[in-house]
Amino acid sequence: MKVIHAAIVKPGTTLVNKTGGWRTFMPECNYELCNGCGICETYCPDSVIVKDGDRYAPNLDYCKGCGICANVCPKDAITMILEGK
Amino acid sequence: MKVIHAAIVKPGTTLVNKTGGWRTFMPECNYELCNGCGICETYCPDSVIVKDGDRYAPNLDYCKGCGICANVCPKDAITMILEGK
Amino acid sequence: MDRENMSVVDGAYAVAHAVNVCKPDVVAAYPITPQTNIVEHISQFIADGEMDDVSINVESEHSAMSLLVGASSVGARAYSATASQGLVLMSEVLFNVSGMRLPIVVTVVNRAMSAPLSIWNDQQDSISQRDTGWIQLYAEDVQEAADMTAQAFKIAENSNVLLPVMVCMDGFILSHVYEPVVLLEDDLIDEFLPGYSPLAVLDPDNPKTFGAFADPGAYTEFRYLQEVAMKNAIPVIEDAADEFKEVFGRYQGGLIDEYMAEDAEIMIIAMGSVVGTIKEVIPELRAKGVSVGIIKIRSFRPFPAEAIRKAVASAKVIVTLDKNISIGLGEGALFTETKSVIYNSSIRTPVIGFMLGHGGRDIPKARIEQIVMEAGEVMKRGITVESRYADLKEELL
Amino acid sequence: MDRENMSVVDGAYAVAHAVNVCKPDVVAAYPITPQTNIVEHISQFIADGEMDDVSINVESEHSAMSLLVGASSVGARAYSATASQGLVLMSEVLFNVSGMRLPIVVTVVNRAMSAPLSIWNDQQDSISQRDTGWIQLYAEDVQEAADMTAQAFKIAENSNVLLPVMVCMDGFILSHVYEPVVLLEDDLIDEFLPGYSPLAVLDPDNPKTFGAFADPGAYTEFRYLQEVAMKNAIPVIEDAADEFKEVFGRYQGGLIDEYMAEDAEIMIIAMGSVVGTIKEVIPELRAKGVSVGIIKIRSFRPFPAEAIRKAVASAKVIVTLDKNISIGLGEGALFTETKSVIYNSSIRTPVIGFMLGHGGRDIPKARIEQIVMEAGEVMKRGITVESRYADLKEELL
Amino acid sequence: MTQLLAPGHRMCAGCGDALATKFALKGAGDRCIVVSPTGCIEVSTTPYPESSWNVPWIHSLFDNAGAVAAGIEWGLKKLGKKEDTTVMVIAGDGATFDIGLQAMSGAFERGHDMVYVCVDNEAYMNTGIQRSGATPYDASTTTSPAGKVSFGNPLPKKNMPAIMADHGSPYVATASIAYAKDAIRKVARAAEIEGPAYIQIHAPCCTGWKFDSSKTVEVGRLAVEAGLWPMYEMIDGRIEKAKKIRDRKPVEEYLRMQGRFKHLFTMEGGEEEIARIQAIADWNAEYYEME
Amino acid sequence: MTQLLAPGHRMCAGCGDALATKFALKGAGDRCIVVSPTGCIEVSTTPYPESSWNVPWIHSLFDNAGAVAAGIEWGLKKLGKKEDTTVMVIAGDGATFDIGLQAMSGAFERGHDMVYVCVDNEAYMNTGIQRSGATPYDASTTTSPAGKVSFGNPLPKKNMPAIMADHGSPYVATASIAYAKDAIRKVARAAEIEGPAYIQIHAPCCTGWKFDSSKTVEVGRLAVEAGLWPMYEMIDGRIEKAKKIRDRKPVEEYLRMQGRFKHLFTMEGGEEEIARIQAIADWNAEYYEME
Amino acid sequence: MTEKTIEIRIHGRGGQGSVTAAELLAVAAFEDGWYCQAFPMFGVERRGAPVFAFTRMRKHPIKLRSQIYEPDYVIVQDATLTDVVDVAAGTNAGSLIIINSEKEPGQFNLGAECRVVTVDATKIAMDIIGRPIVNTTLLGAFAGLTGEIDLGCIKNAVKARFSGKIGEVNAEAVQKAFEMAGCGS
Amino acid sequence: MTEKTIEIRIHGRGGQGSVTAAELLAVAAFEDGWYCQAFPMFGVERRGAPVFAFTRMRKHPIKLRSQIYEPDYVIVQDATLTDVVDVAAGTNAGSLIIINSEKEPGQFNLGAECRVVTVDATKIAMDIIGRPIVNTTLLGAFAGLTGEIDLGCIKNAVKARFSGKIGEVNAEAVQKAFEMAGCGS
Ligand SMILES: Cc1ncc(C[n+]2csc(CCOP(=O)(O)OP(=O)(O)O)c2C)c(N)n1
Ligand SMILES: Cc1ncc(C[n+]2csc(CCOP(=O)(O)OP(=O)(O)O)c2C)c(N)n1
Ligand code: SF4
Ligand code: SF4
Ligand code: SF4
Ligand code: SF4
Ligand code: SF4
Ligand code: SF4
Ligand SMILES: [Mg+2]
Ligand SMILES: [Mg+2]
Repeated sequence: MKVIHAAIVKPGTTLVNKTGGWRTFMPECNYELCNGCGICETYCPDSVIVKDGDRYAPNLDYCKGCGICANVCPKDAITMILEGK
Repeated sequence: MKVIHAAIVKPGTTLVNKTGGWRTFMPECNYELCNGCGICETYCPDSVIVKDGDRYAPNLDYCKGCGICANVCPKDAITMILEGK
Repeated sequence: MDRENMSVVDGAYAVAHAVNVCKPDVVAAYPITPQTNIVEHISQFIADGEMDDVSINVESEHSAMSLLVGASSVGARAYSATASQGLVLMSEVLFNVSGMRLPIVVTVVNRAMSAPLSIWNDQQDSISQRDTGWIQLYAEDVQEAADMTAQAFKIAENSNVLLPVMVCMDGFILSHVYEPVVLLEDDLIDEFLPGYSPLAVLDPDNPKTFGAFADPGAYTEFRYLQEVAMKNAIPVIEDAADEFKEVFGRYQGGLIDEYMAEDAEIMIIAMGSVVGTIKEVIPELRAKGVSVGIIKIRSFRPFPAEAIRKAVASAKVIVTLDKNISIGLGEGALFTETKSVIYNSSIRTPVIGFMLGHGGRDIPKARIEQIVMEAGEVMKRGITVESRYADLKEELL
Repeated sequence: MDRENMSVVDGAYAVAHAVNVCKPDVVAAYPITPQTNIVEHISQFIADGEMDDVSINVESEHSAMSLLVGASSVGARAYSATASQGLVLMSEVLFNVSGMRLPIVVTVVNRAMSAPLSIWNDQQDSISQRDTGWIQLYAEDVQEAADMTAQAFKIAENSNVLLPVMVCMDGFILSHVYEPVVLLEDDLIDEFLPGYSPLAVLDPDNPKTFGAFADPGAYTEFRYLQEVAMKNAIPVIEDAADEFKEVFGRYQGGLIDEYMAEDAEIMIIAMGSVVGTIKEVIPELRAKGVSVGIIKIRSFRPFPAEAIRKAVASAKVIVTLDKNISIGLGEGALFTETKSVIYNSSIRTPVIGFMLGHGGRDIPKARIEQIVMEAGEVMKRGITVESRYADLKEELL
Repeated sequence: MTQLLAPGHRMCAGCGDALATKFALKGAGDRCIVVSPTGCIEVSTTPYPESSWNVPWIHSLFDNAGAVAAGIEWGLKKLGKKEDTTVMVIAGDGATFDIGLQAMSGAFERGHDMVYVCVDNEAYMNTGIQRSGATPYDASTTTSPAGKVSFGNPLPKKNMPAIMADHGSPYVATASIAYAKDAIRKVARAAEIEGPAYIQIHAPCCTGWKFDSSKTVEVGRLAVEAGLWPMYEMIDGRIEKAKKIRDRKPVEEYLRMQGRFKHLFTMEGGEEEIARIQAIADWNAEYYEME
Repeated sequence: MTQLLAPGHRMCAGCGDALATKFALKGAGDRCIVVSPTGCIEVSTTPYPESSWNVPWIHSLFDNAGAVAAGIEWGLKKLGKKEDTTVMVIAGDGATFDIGLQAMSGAFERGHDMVYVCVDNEAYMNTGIQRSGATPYDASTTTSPAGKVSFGNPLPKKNMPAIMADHGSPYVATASIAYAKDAIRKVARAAEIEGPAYIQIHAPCCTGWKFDSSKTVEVGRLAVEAGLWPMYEMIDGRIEKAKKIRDRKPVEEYLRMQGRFKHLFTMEGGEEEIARIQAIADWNAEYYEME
Repeated sequence: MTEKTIEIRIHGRGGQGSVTAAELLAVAAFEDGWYCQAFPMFGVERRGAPVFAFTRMRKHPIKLRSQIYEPDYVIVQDATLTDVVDVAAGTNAGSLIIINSEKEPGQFNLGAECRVVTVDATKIAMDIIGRPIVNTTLLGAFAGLTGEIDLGCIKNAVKARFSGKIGEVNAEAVQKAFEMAGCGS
Repeated sequence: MTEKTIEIRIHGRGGQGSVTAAELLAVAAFEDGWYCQAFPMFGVERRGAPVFAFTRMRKHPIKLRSQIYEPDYVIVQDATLTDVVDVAAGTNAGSLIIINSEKEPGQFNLGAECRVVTVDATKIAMDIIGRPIVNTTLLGAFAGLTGEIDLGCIKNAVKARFSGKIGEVNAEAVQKAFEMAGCGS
């Protein structure tokens, strides 16, 4: 980090901050149940669910494990499981 | 004038400031026409028209000669005349 | 100090508790880190019925202080707490309060000024308000912050003073630390702090006009009387400390306090929480044969010119520490003003100014040691140094 | 100076005209006596089609300055004018602007601070903002206020500086006086003042984040760089004055200006319009054999420490004049800071501080004479004096 | 009886603000404490060591009257001295619409028991006739001057009564210095009602609007009769009792009396501008059901 | 497509503000410049030298977002660069209802073309859950705590949409993070409309309201379904299209989910308080014609 | 070239154009080869209240910034002011006070040591301008009575300030007052 | 009386009560005859983010105000933190790191020179308190492992802080952790 004349910063640079480390619970998707509706993606406050082919999957580098995706999934396809188990 | 700890002042003390000196025109009431309605008193912005018996008369120490009293008088009883003439 | 009566509480609690004990009639404050905990504690006291329902949430600091103008003008004992942006947002009102001679007490939980935004401690906020005509006291530790609160009301309300008081405590470092303190004793307060009896109040039964304007014929004299009140405050601050000692048994100094200063060749002048760290370093250095002592500034306004001139008598070099800077002068206020008040005296001791601890940069013991060592060099070699940051990270530049 | 090109206009007009010539992209101001005339003239220029429609009326000074933060951040050349309560109401934003390094220019039409309310001149307002990180220039007369406006933009926008600038002119005394001035020459401005090319702007095509917060790891360094920018401004201010002279043929000094100072034993240091009066008194006193001269401070921030140390070399006594006071220190800032910057040098000349002209109290020639005489006494008798009001009316106390 | 505002004050001859102040004090009575921000009224009534006020009065700053009043109210309550005392703000439109809006908003939100009287002379008069949020469309002020390429103030007047009503004020009213009894009654009513009441009194300013000092009341009346100054009360946010206007006068008559609108009669395009102002009056007439 | 708000930001897990920000950016698109005052969003997204923003973004202070945005708009216009750029404020309720109200009021009065999004989490969250003008009745916050003699916040929520509509805003709307499409559409519409638009997005805060981080959307939806968060649009001041609620849920269901209302279920007298809150919902249902 | 500084105080009422008069005097003086300053009394006075303004002129540049305490000339726009203001304040034997009045100087009891003259500027203004605005008119009288400033310069200043017809009639009133003052008093 | 200052760092996540733990440690230490200080890491971190808090204790009053760089003891409330934070920072050979984990100390690769112990505080807390809140529980382990503070004092601090039932179960969990730690590691 260098300090410049004013606190002006390049865009999108919090990507260095892997908030996945905050997680206690991890979302796990049962793609059997998933209908690909994308609601989980819409409501992920960290914008970490990405469409990967026709699947929606969280980027675990950043997912904080809030559990919203599991809560909003109309198919109950997502389960929150304890991290590191 | 003495200066005290804060700029706190006794009430009603602008009475020392005789704004009659501002006047160019002076209200003169024709009591023949006056009906004693008091409208002039109501609308004098300097609150200088006072009831004196059953007459309303301006206190010329303070009357600034604005002419409102003359303007609002329903009886046209008041005339503004040039001061000192 | 007597462990029996101590509780381990955080600085904010100790101050909030002291405020409660001082029985203000009106409290108005606006939240800002790191002051929030004080108002939160007060709010909880009230919600729990442990304090009169005197506090009111407002929409900005400018209004908080303005509300206190109104309250104080009807004779209420009035209190607020703020920090940084909040204090500076009040600035216009601060000038007004002192000019109206309203004895309002404010806890300033010192924090750096934006930009860049920083929620962390330094003293730029209160120092930047040093012209506003407020008495400014700085606390070294939680106990002092609490005790000073009671002293502040007493000083402010003294009829020879009638000036508002800021009690400044370092943000986080003091506000958020838990340590053993004697909570201000409710049963002793009345003896120390009588009820507030204002010289004049707004009252329909005795109408007075407050806040007339002064034309060039009188303005200077009003300002002059403020300065006189500051001069009057000098003994009043000393007395408040002495009386506090009599009643409560605690004493943290008057205008200043000295520690190992009597014979010190290297004389540190500092204020706020850094004084504690310095007081731990000094005996260690003394043990190594370094002749160092400290003058703690408790009252920055009134500035203790006379006390400083006396206290630096033995010094061969004076070191000031500033958690603030006047950008464009490049000096901290303590550095500038210390030099200023000894300039016309016979004292010619070199003064070195260090700025440190800005925006929350921590001040470890090693930093103090390094500063004292540098001062020792100056003393030995007789060279002149200008003000500088003691803790600049060159690698970031 | 060349009478041909002079017009007799009031100070506010001359400044408004200069602002127009400097082609700001955005002007936002809030009316306050005695600044109003400036914005009124600007409004009329615009209403008459003589100036681009760049000005906007806002709801407070806090918002005026905040609006300029936005405008400057997209690359606009931004200007405001204010005074007193308005300036202090902006204070939070002032810190912010300098920290964000936005080269905004503001005319401060100096006026006293309330309470008690005063619409009249002194310099408490801008002096109380000396910690905010703004460059502060003070004008002696209307011509200088106008010319300084152009210089201010040039200094502020210099990429080694990038600091906001206050051009301070005494309220009424300069803003409301009609006198002959050369209105800033439109045809020469481009040569002197290039368009503003910001280092970074808010732009959807190149998104940047402005105003990030700095934790304790970096805050100090941002502040340090502001101080560096102030140091950089020192030659830039001198250069701007020199270049201005080359282009426009007028010169009123760089950081400071000296008048009959070279050999003066009694050295006055002052700033603003009082300098003019002093310049009329000096030759009269010289004619009577009094060795007196003046150092006029043009740049108060950056404070011209080095220049002052040099310029006072010949002095046997230094006299500072302050239209401000730090209540509780009892000194004006020029007094304090002058002593401060010479303290660690070899200079030991006594410095006497006089406060005067507060809240619009007039400063006749006799007052200056009296001050110089007192200084002469001090010089002769070698006594020490502390700061005091030169024009207190004892009879009111 | 002593006048609550003593003579000797320095407001202009014929000042509408002076009338508004007089009526406000009549309405509130002598058991009131008045807060005035900086402005014509304050500056003209309290040069040290004089004061025109015969009620307790305080000036602090330009931008904080709402908060100061709140502090007085709260302080009195906490000291047990509120009882029959009315806390009244008498403030200019600039202090109300612009720089003091937030302090007032906070006070109203918190529900302090106060009467806030805005003396609306439609510009910053104290500093020499600059535009405020209350300046009507096309009025020429020194910061919204008419000029070769300008018809004056380009913005409509801010709807402050509605804004204050939306703050939950139990009583909001508009009044005019030209209708003394009505104005006095409204202030008295506001003082009686518990909670924050807001009254905006239209106060023609001969100096700023540029008409002869004798015509202050006349101009004020014409504003009402032309439909440019609707007079109504709002109880808990609902408009009640808007004053009926029988033969609504054309706005032109009102505008023509005032120097601030002179350009509308001299500049090309002025007629359309006048038509726009007439449209405002027509809208008012309909919205406030004046006819 | 890059997320306009990049991951790695430091808002709490499950943060409603993060959702509101995401939707606001979706609605406004990438040709926008965002102004954020101090608050959770600002502090969590821009620790030097990092930033989550992929659009130009500026933070100046807590109390001036409206004015900064106005300056951006005005500056862009004067530089000839406004065109397709949307100037958007994303501000907390404290910054909007309280300390930044005046700056916003001025900007709206002047008619700057901007979208002002108030992310309403009903308290000052950044500083640790203090009461704001948006805090609902009886919510416990640290400065309006429930306690032995207190039911929490004693004041009703300020009606900010109405206040902004009274400012002459052409478009005012309420939205909720629980209704993503609706919120995005409203912001997009606001961006299209010329002039100052105001959108208040309800953003449950798991930390401040004290519910599990997974329930943010659920809580938000329940506020709407219980009638405590009416969703509507106002065009030129008239309410249009309030969202219909079919089977309005009792407020109790909503309150029970949140720690900030816990005391209503434990303290004596809590039932009456809940009834009062139910009355607010009932009033909303009628006033906004939800049913 | 004289070193003397000429100092003038103009009394009037708020709204009567005292500052304009002081300004025009300065403008005229400048054209006439003087350096000059004009400034109002700095106050909060309202329309109708007594006010004053100042002009200072000198052959070399003026740096002095103080107010004027000992005027060489005093101009009184409104004779009624003499009852409420000490218009002679600071004058000395060499000063001159010019009062707009139809009365004789002797009818004023100013307690002044200096010469007092009256000019019926109101009449001139009513006759020529058609309104009782005397601030410009009195400048003509000043020129005529003192000889300090060339009449042409005053007329130029007036015409530069008021465009078209208004400028013309004002200049005419200046001329008239000049003539009357020149012979009279 | 020892001059030694004991410095403790407690790692956790925002919302897990690290500051409370530090505070309770200070309260307990004080009852046990120490002087003490407890303070949070001063930051803007949100719930879930890694945070820490400090306790400093000493037999004579503490004036020192600096942060803690070389902790004698480190308490880690959440083992997953060891992946994202250097919990061993500043420790030396004499330090002790206490991690809440069911794992063996050896399974953690902290790069620390010092002793590392694990305590399954979550299990204890779940068993006794019924919720995975481990901040109090770990204090029992601290007392047991270090012997620096009397267990009774810690239990008193916990009970003083949490009234009624909650205080009881917390104190019980403290006791349990103390016992497990005392024998175990
Ligand atoms: C912070 C601040 N800004 C500006 C001013 C200058 N000022 C004083 S009164 C005033 C105008 C008052 O206008 P208004 O409130 O409408 O009252 P009026 O004079 O018209 O009665 C202004 C701009 C000030 N005193 N303080
Ligand atoms: C002048 C000033 N006062 C107070 C603060 C402290 N402060 C910063 S953010 C904030 C609360 C923000 O609340 P809100 O706007 O609702 O946003 P939230 O954090 O809830 O998203 C406060 C009180 C400040 N930064 N500046
Ligand atoms: S919300 Fe559920 S069903 Fe829809 S995409 Fe996500 S996981 Fe699949
Ligand atoms: S748990 Fe939360 S952060 Fe993680 S993917 Fe689901 S919604 Fe996103
Ligand atoms: S002229 Fe004006 S001031 Fe005089 S009495 Fe009539 S209304 Fe009152
Ligand atoms: S208004 Fe006319 S009629 Fe009525 S009292 Fe006055 S003078 Fe008499
Ligand atoms: S300017 Fe207008 S409001 Fe002010 S005193 Fe004069 S008439 Fe009254
Ligand atoms: S405190 Fe609330 S609003 Fe702030 S980041 Fe956490 S969840 Fe979001
Ligand atoms: Mg007004
Ligand atoms: Mg919020």
